[in-house]
Amino acid sequence: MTDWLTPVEWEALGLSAKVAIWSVGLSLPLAVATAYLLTRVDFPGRSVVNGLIHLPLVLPPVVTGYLLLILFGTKGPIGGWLEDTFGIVLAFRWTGAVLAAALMGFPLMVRAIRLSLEGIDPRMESAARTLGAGRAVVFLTISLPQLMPGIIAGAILSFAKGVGEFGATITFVSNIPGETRTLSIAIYSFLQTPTGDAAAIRLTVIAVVLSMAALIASELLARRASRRVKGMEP
Amino acid sequence: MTDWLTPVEWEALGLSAKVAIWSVGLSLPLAVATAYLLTRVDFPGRSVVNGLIHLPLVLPPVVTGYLLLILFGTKGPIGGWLEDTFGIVLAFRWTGAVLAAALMGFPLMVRAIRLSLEGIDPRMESAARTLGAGRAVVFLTISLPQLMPGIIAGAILSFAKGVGEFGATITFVSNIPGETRTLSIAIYSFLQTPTGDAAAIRLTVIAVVLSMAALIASELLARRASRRVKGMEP
Amino acid sequence: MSDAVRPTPVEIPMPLEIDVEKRLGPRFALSVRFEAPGGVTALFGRSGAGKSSLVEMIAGLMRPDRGRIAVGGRPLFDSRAGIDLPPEKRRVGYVFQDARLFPHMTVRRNLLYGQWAGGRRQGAMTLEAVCRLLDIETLLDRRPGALSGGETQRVAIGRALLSDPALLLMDEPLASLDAPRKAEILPFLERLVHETGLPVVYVSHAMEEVIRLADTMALIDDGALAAVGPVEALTGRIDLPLLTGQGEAGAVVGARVVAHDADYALTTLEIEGGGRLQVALLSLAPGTDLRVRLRARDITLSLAPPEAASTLNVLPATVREMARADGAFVHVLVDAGAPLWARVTRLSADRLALSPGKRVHAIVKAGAIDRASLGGRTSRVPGK
Amino acid sequence: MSDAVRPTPVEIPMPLEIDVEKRLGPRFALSVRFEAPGGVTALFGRSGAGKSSLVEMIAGLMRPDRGRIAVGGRPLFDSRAGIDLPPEKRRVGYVFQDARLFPHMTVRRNLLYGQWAGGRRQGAMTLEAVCRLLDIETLLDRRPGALSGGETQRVAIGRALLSDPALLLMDEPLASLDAPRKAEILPFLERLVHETGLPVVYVSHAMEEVIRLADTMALIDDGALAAVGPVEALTGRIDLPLLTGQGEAGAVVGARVVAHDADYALTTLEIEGGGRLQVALLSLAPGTDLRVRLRARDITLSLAPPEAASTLNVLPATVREMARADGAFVHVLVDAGAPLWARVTRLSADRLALSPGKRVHAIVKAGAIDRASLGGRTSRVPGK
Amino acid sequence: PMTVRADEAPTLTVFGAASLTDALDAAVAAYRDDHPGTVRLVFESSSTLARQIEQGAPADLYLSANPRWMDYVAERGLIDTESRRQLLANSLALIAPADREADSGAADDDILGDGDRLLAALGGDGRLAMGDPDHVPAGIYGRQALTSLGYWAAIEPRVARAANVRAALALVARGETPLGIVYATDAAAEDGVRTVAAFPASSHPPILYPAAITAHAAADPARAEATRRLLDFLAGDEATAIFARFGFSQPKDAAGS
Ligand SMILES: Nc1ncnc2c1ncn2[C@@H]1O[C@H](COP(=O)(O)OP(=O)(O)OP(=O)(O)O)[C@@H](O)[C@H]1O
Ligand SMILES: Nc1ncnc2c1ncn2[C@@H]1O[C@H](COP(=O)(O)OP(=O)(O)OP(=O)(O)O)[C@@H](O)[C@H]1O
Ligand SMILES: [Mg+2]
Ligand SMILES: [Mg+2]
Repeated sequence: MTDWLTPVEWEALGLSAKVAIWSVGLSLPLAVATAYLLTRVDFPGRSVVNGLIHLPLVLPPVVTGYLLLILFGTKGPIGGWLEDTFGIVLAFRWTGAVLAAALMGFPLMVRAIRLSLEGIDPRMESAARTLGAGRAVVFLTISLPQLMPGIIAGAILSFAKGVGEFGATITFVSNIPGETRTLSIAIYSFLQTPTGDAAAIRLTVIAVVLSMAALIASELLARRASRRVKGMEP
Repeated sequence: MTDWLTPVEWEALGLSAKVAIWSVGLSLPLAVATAYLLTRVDFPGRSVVNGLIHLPLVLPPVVTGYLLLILFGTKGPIGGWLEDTFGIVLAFRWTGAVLAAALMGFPLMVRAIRLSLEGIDPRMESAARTLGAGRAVVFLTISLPQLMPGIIAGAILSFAKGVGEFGATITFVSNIPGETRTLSIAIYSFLQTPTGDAAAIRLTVIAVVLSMAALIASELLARRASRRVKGMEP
Repeated sequence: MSDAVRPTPVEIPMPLEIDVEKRLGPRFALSVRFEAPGGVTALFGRSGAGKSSLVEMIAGLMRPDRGRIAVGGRPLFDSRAGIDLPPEKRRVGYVFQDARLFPHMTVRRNLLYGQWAGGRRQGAMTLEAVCRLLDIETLLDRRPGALSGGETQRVAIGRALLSDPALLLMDEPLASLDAPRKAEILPFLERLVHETGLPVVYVSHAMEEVIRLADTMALIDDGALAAVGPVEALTGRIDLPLLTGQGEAGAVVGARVVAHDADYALTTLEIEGGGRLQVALLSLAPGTDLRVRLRARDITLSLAPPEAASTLNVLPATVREMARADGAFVHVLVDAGAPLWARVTRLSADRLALSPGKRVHAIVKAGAIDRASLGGRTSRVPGK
Repeated sequence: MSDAVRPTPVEIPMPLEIDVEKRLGPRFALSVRFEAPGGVTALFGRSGAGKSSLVEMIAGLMRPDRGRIAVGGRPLFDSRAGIDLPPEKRRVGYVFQDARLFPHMTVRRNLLYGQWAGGRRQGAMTLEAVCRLLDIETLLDRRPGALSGGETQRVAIGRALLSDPALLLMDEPLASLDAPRKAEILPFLERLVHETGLPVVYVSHAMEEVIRLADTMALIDDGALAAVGPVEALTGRIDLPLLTGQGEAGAVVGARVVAHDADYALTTLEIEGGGRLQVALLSLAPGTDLRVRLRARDITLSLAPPEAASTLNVLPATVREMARADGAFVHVLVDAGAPLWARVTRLSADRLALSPGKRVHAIVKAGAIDRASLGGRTSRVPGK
Repeated sequence: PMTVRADEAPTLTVFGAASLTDALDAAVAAYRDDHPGTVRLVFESSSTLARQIEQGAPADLYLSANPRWMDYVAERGLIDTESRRQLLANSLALIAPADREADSGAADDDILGDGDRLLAALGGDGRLAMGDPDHVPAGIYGRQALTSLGYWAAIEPRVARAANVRAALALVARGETPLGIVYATDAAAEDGVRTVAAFPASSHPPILYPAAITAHAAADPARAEATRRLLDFLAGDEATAIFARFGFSQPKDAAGS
């Protein structure tokens, strides 16, 4: 059963899945909040925030990785503070890989959610408010369910990005077997060695299968969510 | 006026802009068509197509670059055919960088457009058909304008990705000054030398400014488009 | 009924054939089959009966499970012959129950969409004429988002009218319009329909509108056809309270304009059978045929002709039939040349000893016959 | 008018104060100021007059540029005092002109949203009662997407009713419902309103509904208040054709149930001034006060009392005033104890030589007074 | 020196230049056979590894493909300079796709002697694949070699600058470029290419792989001790033989020739 993969490959697969899932899970609420802020609230510095969010997309991943390393490394200002205060270490740990993946996927997620958010009919929200629901409850019961297609699309983009990310990750948390050596990094490493092609191809196939599974699941969810949002019978 | 950048930097900036704009421009119609197919038409192999589109996101860019090299290189099956038939050469040309950027941005674009497409009210389309408009005209006059928020979001994501892309690009078309040496590749090169930090930072700032300009323009467009789609007064 | 009053089927250019079956949900299926001789066909029935679904099938937006839909002999759908014209080929002008204006276009663009994108000709009406009729000139450059309910509905009507339809489908087009506005639009529709012979399928819950416009009425109940026939026949049937709630039943009789009295602003009509009625002045030439609806509740029966009363219209009549209506009232069918229904209390019926064969006088107030009860009917353009 | 027939302002628990100004577009501004003594306040006016906008401001969904809105003395908005309660704090039950059901929830969830998410109490009505009233039990597990127009509207009404409102805002709630359905829902609303004293703002283009439900009527014309007052007063004003098109004008008089005649299914009413009318049996206890609308077009004037005719209601009266209505007709105000309007042709008026002071008989058919003309009015629960 | 018990032995982390991957894997496998403790191998470009060490990466031993990045960390006090030594050496090779015969039979042996010949071998529009001479070590050596051979200026416009030496190798192996410059070790490992000519060692500075114990390891005596043992092993005969199998030579050979 487990034979088709070597332990090292299993390790990379598991790590990739773990990193991608955590990064999606952790960044999702933040992405929803950010999208909401950017779409609905007119605060000063909005375009700066918007720009910052898109940075990981614009910059070569290596640059993002270096920035992470400088800020979140054990000697970095934020990394040092996190370690002193909460004992959280990101540099050269899988948690750092989660941070890198989350950051790289963040603009994709925020964009998708914003698109859905812009499509929401504000008349439904005002109807809910006349029925006694405050802003927060309206958001949870009316807006959020209608955001589902965007959230699912954002999550799958971010998950795929999390699986595929390596530039920022390898720069930030390096390529440490069992800790930060995700599928992508492993594939990259194998490509760097003269004899690694076969292994690289194997791992590539695994990465593709993993992402396809997530993709198909998300498509089903998204279709159901979109039918619901349109008020169609289930 | 032109002093703040060296000629080499200007060259990289211009090339990045050229590559990003061409990649967005060329992939947009294809992305719209693909999104339409995936959302509205139930053809066999739909999930395969969907999966293929997401591949560039899932795979480490270097792998994508290798695949491009294998398929679109002068010795590759598609590259050879393109050269023989149309005289189009992609390998080591900026056109190849366009292909790489377009491919990497494609899943982002398709997703954004799909999200908008799923939000379109089919009742408007049927109303248009009773007024005599055939499927194609309905698409152009009813669906497409309502797709604008998604198209703009997809375009900006793809543009940003085009500016930031380097893994697949450098692997596919290498780093040829004036031809394929985009900002990202230049930044990467500088980061690889112990003394290159200052130049890397300069170029990073340029890339950020370029993308921010595009971003702000797109935000304005998107806001107008979204107001239009909602039927609000201009 | 004389041919002069009701045009014969030969004159009617665009008969409508409907025969559809469609399952809509686990609990609801539609199965309706009827033919209407053209003109205006009203679909009447309770909420959820299946009227809108039927209209959508005619428009080609919903596909029947099986059946046939044809207009003027031209099949739009025929499951056996494998015909299913796409909506854009059916040349219908559809006023949707929910308007469906295009949000991203100005009102003007919406109105002209049929001509601009649908390749429809200019048709019988100009933009200016439609705007004037519907009072939407000032809205032309606005977008639909912030229009009021009635404005939205008026633009939707205009859009359908301007698409040069060969068949007009109107699903409660006047539902959220004020009475004066209705009073402007109805005569226009009436004229349009009668001058061009354009067949119309009209869904409405308002009896006045149906009386006024419709030639044929199809009663839909829970997905099935409950009754179909000429409006005159159906509105005269007091066994169909479904139709009207109550108090709206009555007879529709053919009539002809005989004379005008300019001083008193009165028009004299001669109804079938020769009886005469005086009504408020009509701008119809003498000799014009029209349809008068006399509601049962507006007719008083008297044994002696009334004296010194403010009623002008007294028709000698004979009681034909007594039908119990509800607790207090009895519907009495009298023959005044034309058959008329009167709704009187049982107490009065007993006091007057009404029974079949009894000679009475049917008293109709001139004021009770207002424009809403008059179905215009001018000579039709045959063919087209 | 006696206090027994119209409750005095003291008895009315929830007066409504409206004083708002709002610019909506380059061409349209709303500026309306009136007070209503509570009960049902009808907003009447042509399409685009600003009715829905006014209702949105009461609900807190649109912010007036300045002004004050208060219900029962409780300010919902006051630009000077800086008060602007958010919509969820206003405890309104809003039936939107465009329904606005939540597409992603089942009908049941929609109905219970106020209780489930809005923290509203169960209120006066249970889900079962509302479903039965609106006949939507079978829809409970469906989603709103494929509901018919009328079904959608009924669910929207149910949702507002179930949110335990302190003020009900209804924007054309019955517009796309069939007559029988309206006939079921109207008496219910009537009872609800009169039993609980719940203030209601009601927008409608249908005169019957307004007559039936409303205590106060505010006429909005192009963003401004054209007239406001008790329904009786406004519907009696024949200078407001805006109201009704034509033919709907008439008097509304207070009346009291005197006796029932079970055999003939008739109820005898005593109107103000002591005149008696026989109408179809009402299920109201003797002594109950109510409101009867006598449309001008349903009243015949005669010099002699009619003999051997099917009319039961003859009221001796004196002509007070002659007002020209339109070409053929003249409106005659007669005093039959209560003031009544009769609409007669000029020809008849001349023949009868009608002029102020002349003694006449006003003849009202029992059948002309149907349920739609009776505004129920039972003793109100004071306070609440 | 087997006094340290396995469970007490610190886990060592080796930061190695990517081009060492296979060879170092094999050498460390041999080390593990008779030494306690765990050794983790982390491969990346020398530059990235250097910056990560600068940011506090838990590396114990750094093997750079390039003295410049070793200098970079040395300047910042991140290594125990005492322990720095030249561990390995490499050489450059001119390669061509294995399946392609050289355009002219005469080319092969002294193709490097003449820039025109090299250009001719590239054909009308062929390129010379090599690591980016701006930053990739193999590319830098390649440029130095061609410069000293006297025709860099002529060749430069025809260079396809790859992101790393493996990418250059792949370009040649795929037949995208008719020629390329890579390390001899890479040329030996890839079946898709054949070596056309070896660059004379004199044409470029010696290609050296310096190694050093990091300051992080040096700070902890036990860790420093264990790391030193590993470094000694890698410099020892057994490891040298293994490295030789992968085409690496010893620095003294490179320096001596
Ligand atoms: N944002 C806006 N810009 C311009 N005009 C507006 C705007 N919002 C509303 N209006 C106009 O204000 C007027 C009042 O609208 P409202 O919806 O209140 O009308 P209404 O009385 O409810 O009409 P109906 O009976 O047709 O529903 C309309 O003419 C509408 O077009
Ligand atoms: N997809 C569906 N699933 C289940 N029931 C459906 C579906 N589509 C329509 N129906 C039901 O079919 C019935 C007919 O709907 P339709 O819209 O034709 O009614 P209608 O006669 O136009 O009513 P109204 O006067 O209220 O507009 C309704 O009861 C509706 O709920
Ligand atoms: Mg309907
Ligand atoms: Mg309105």
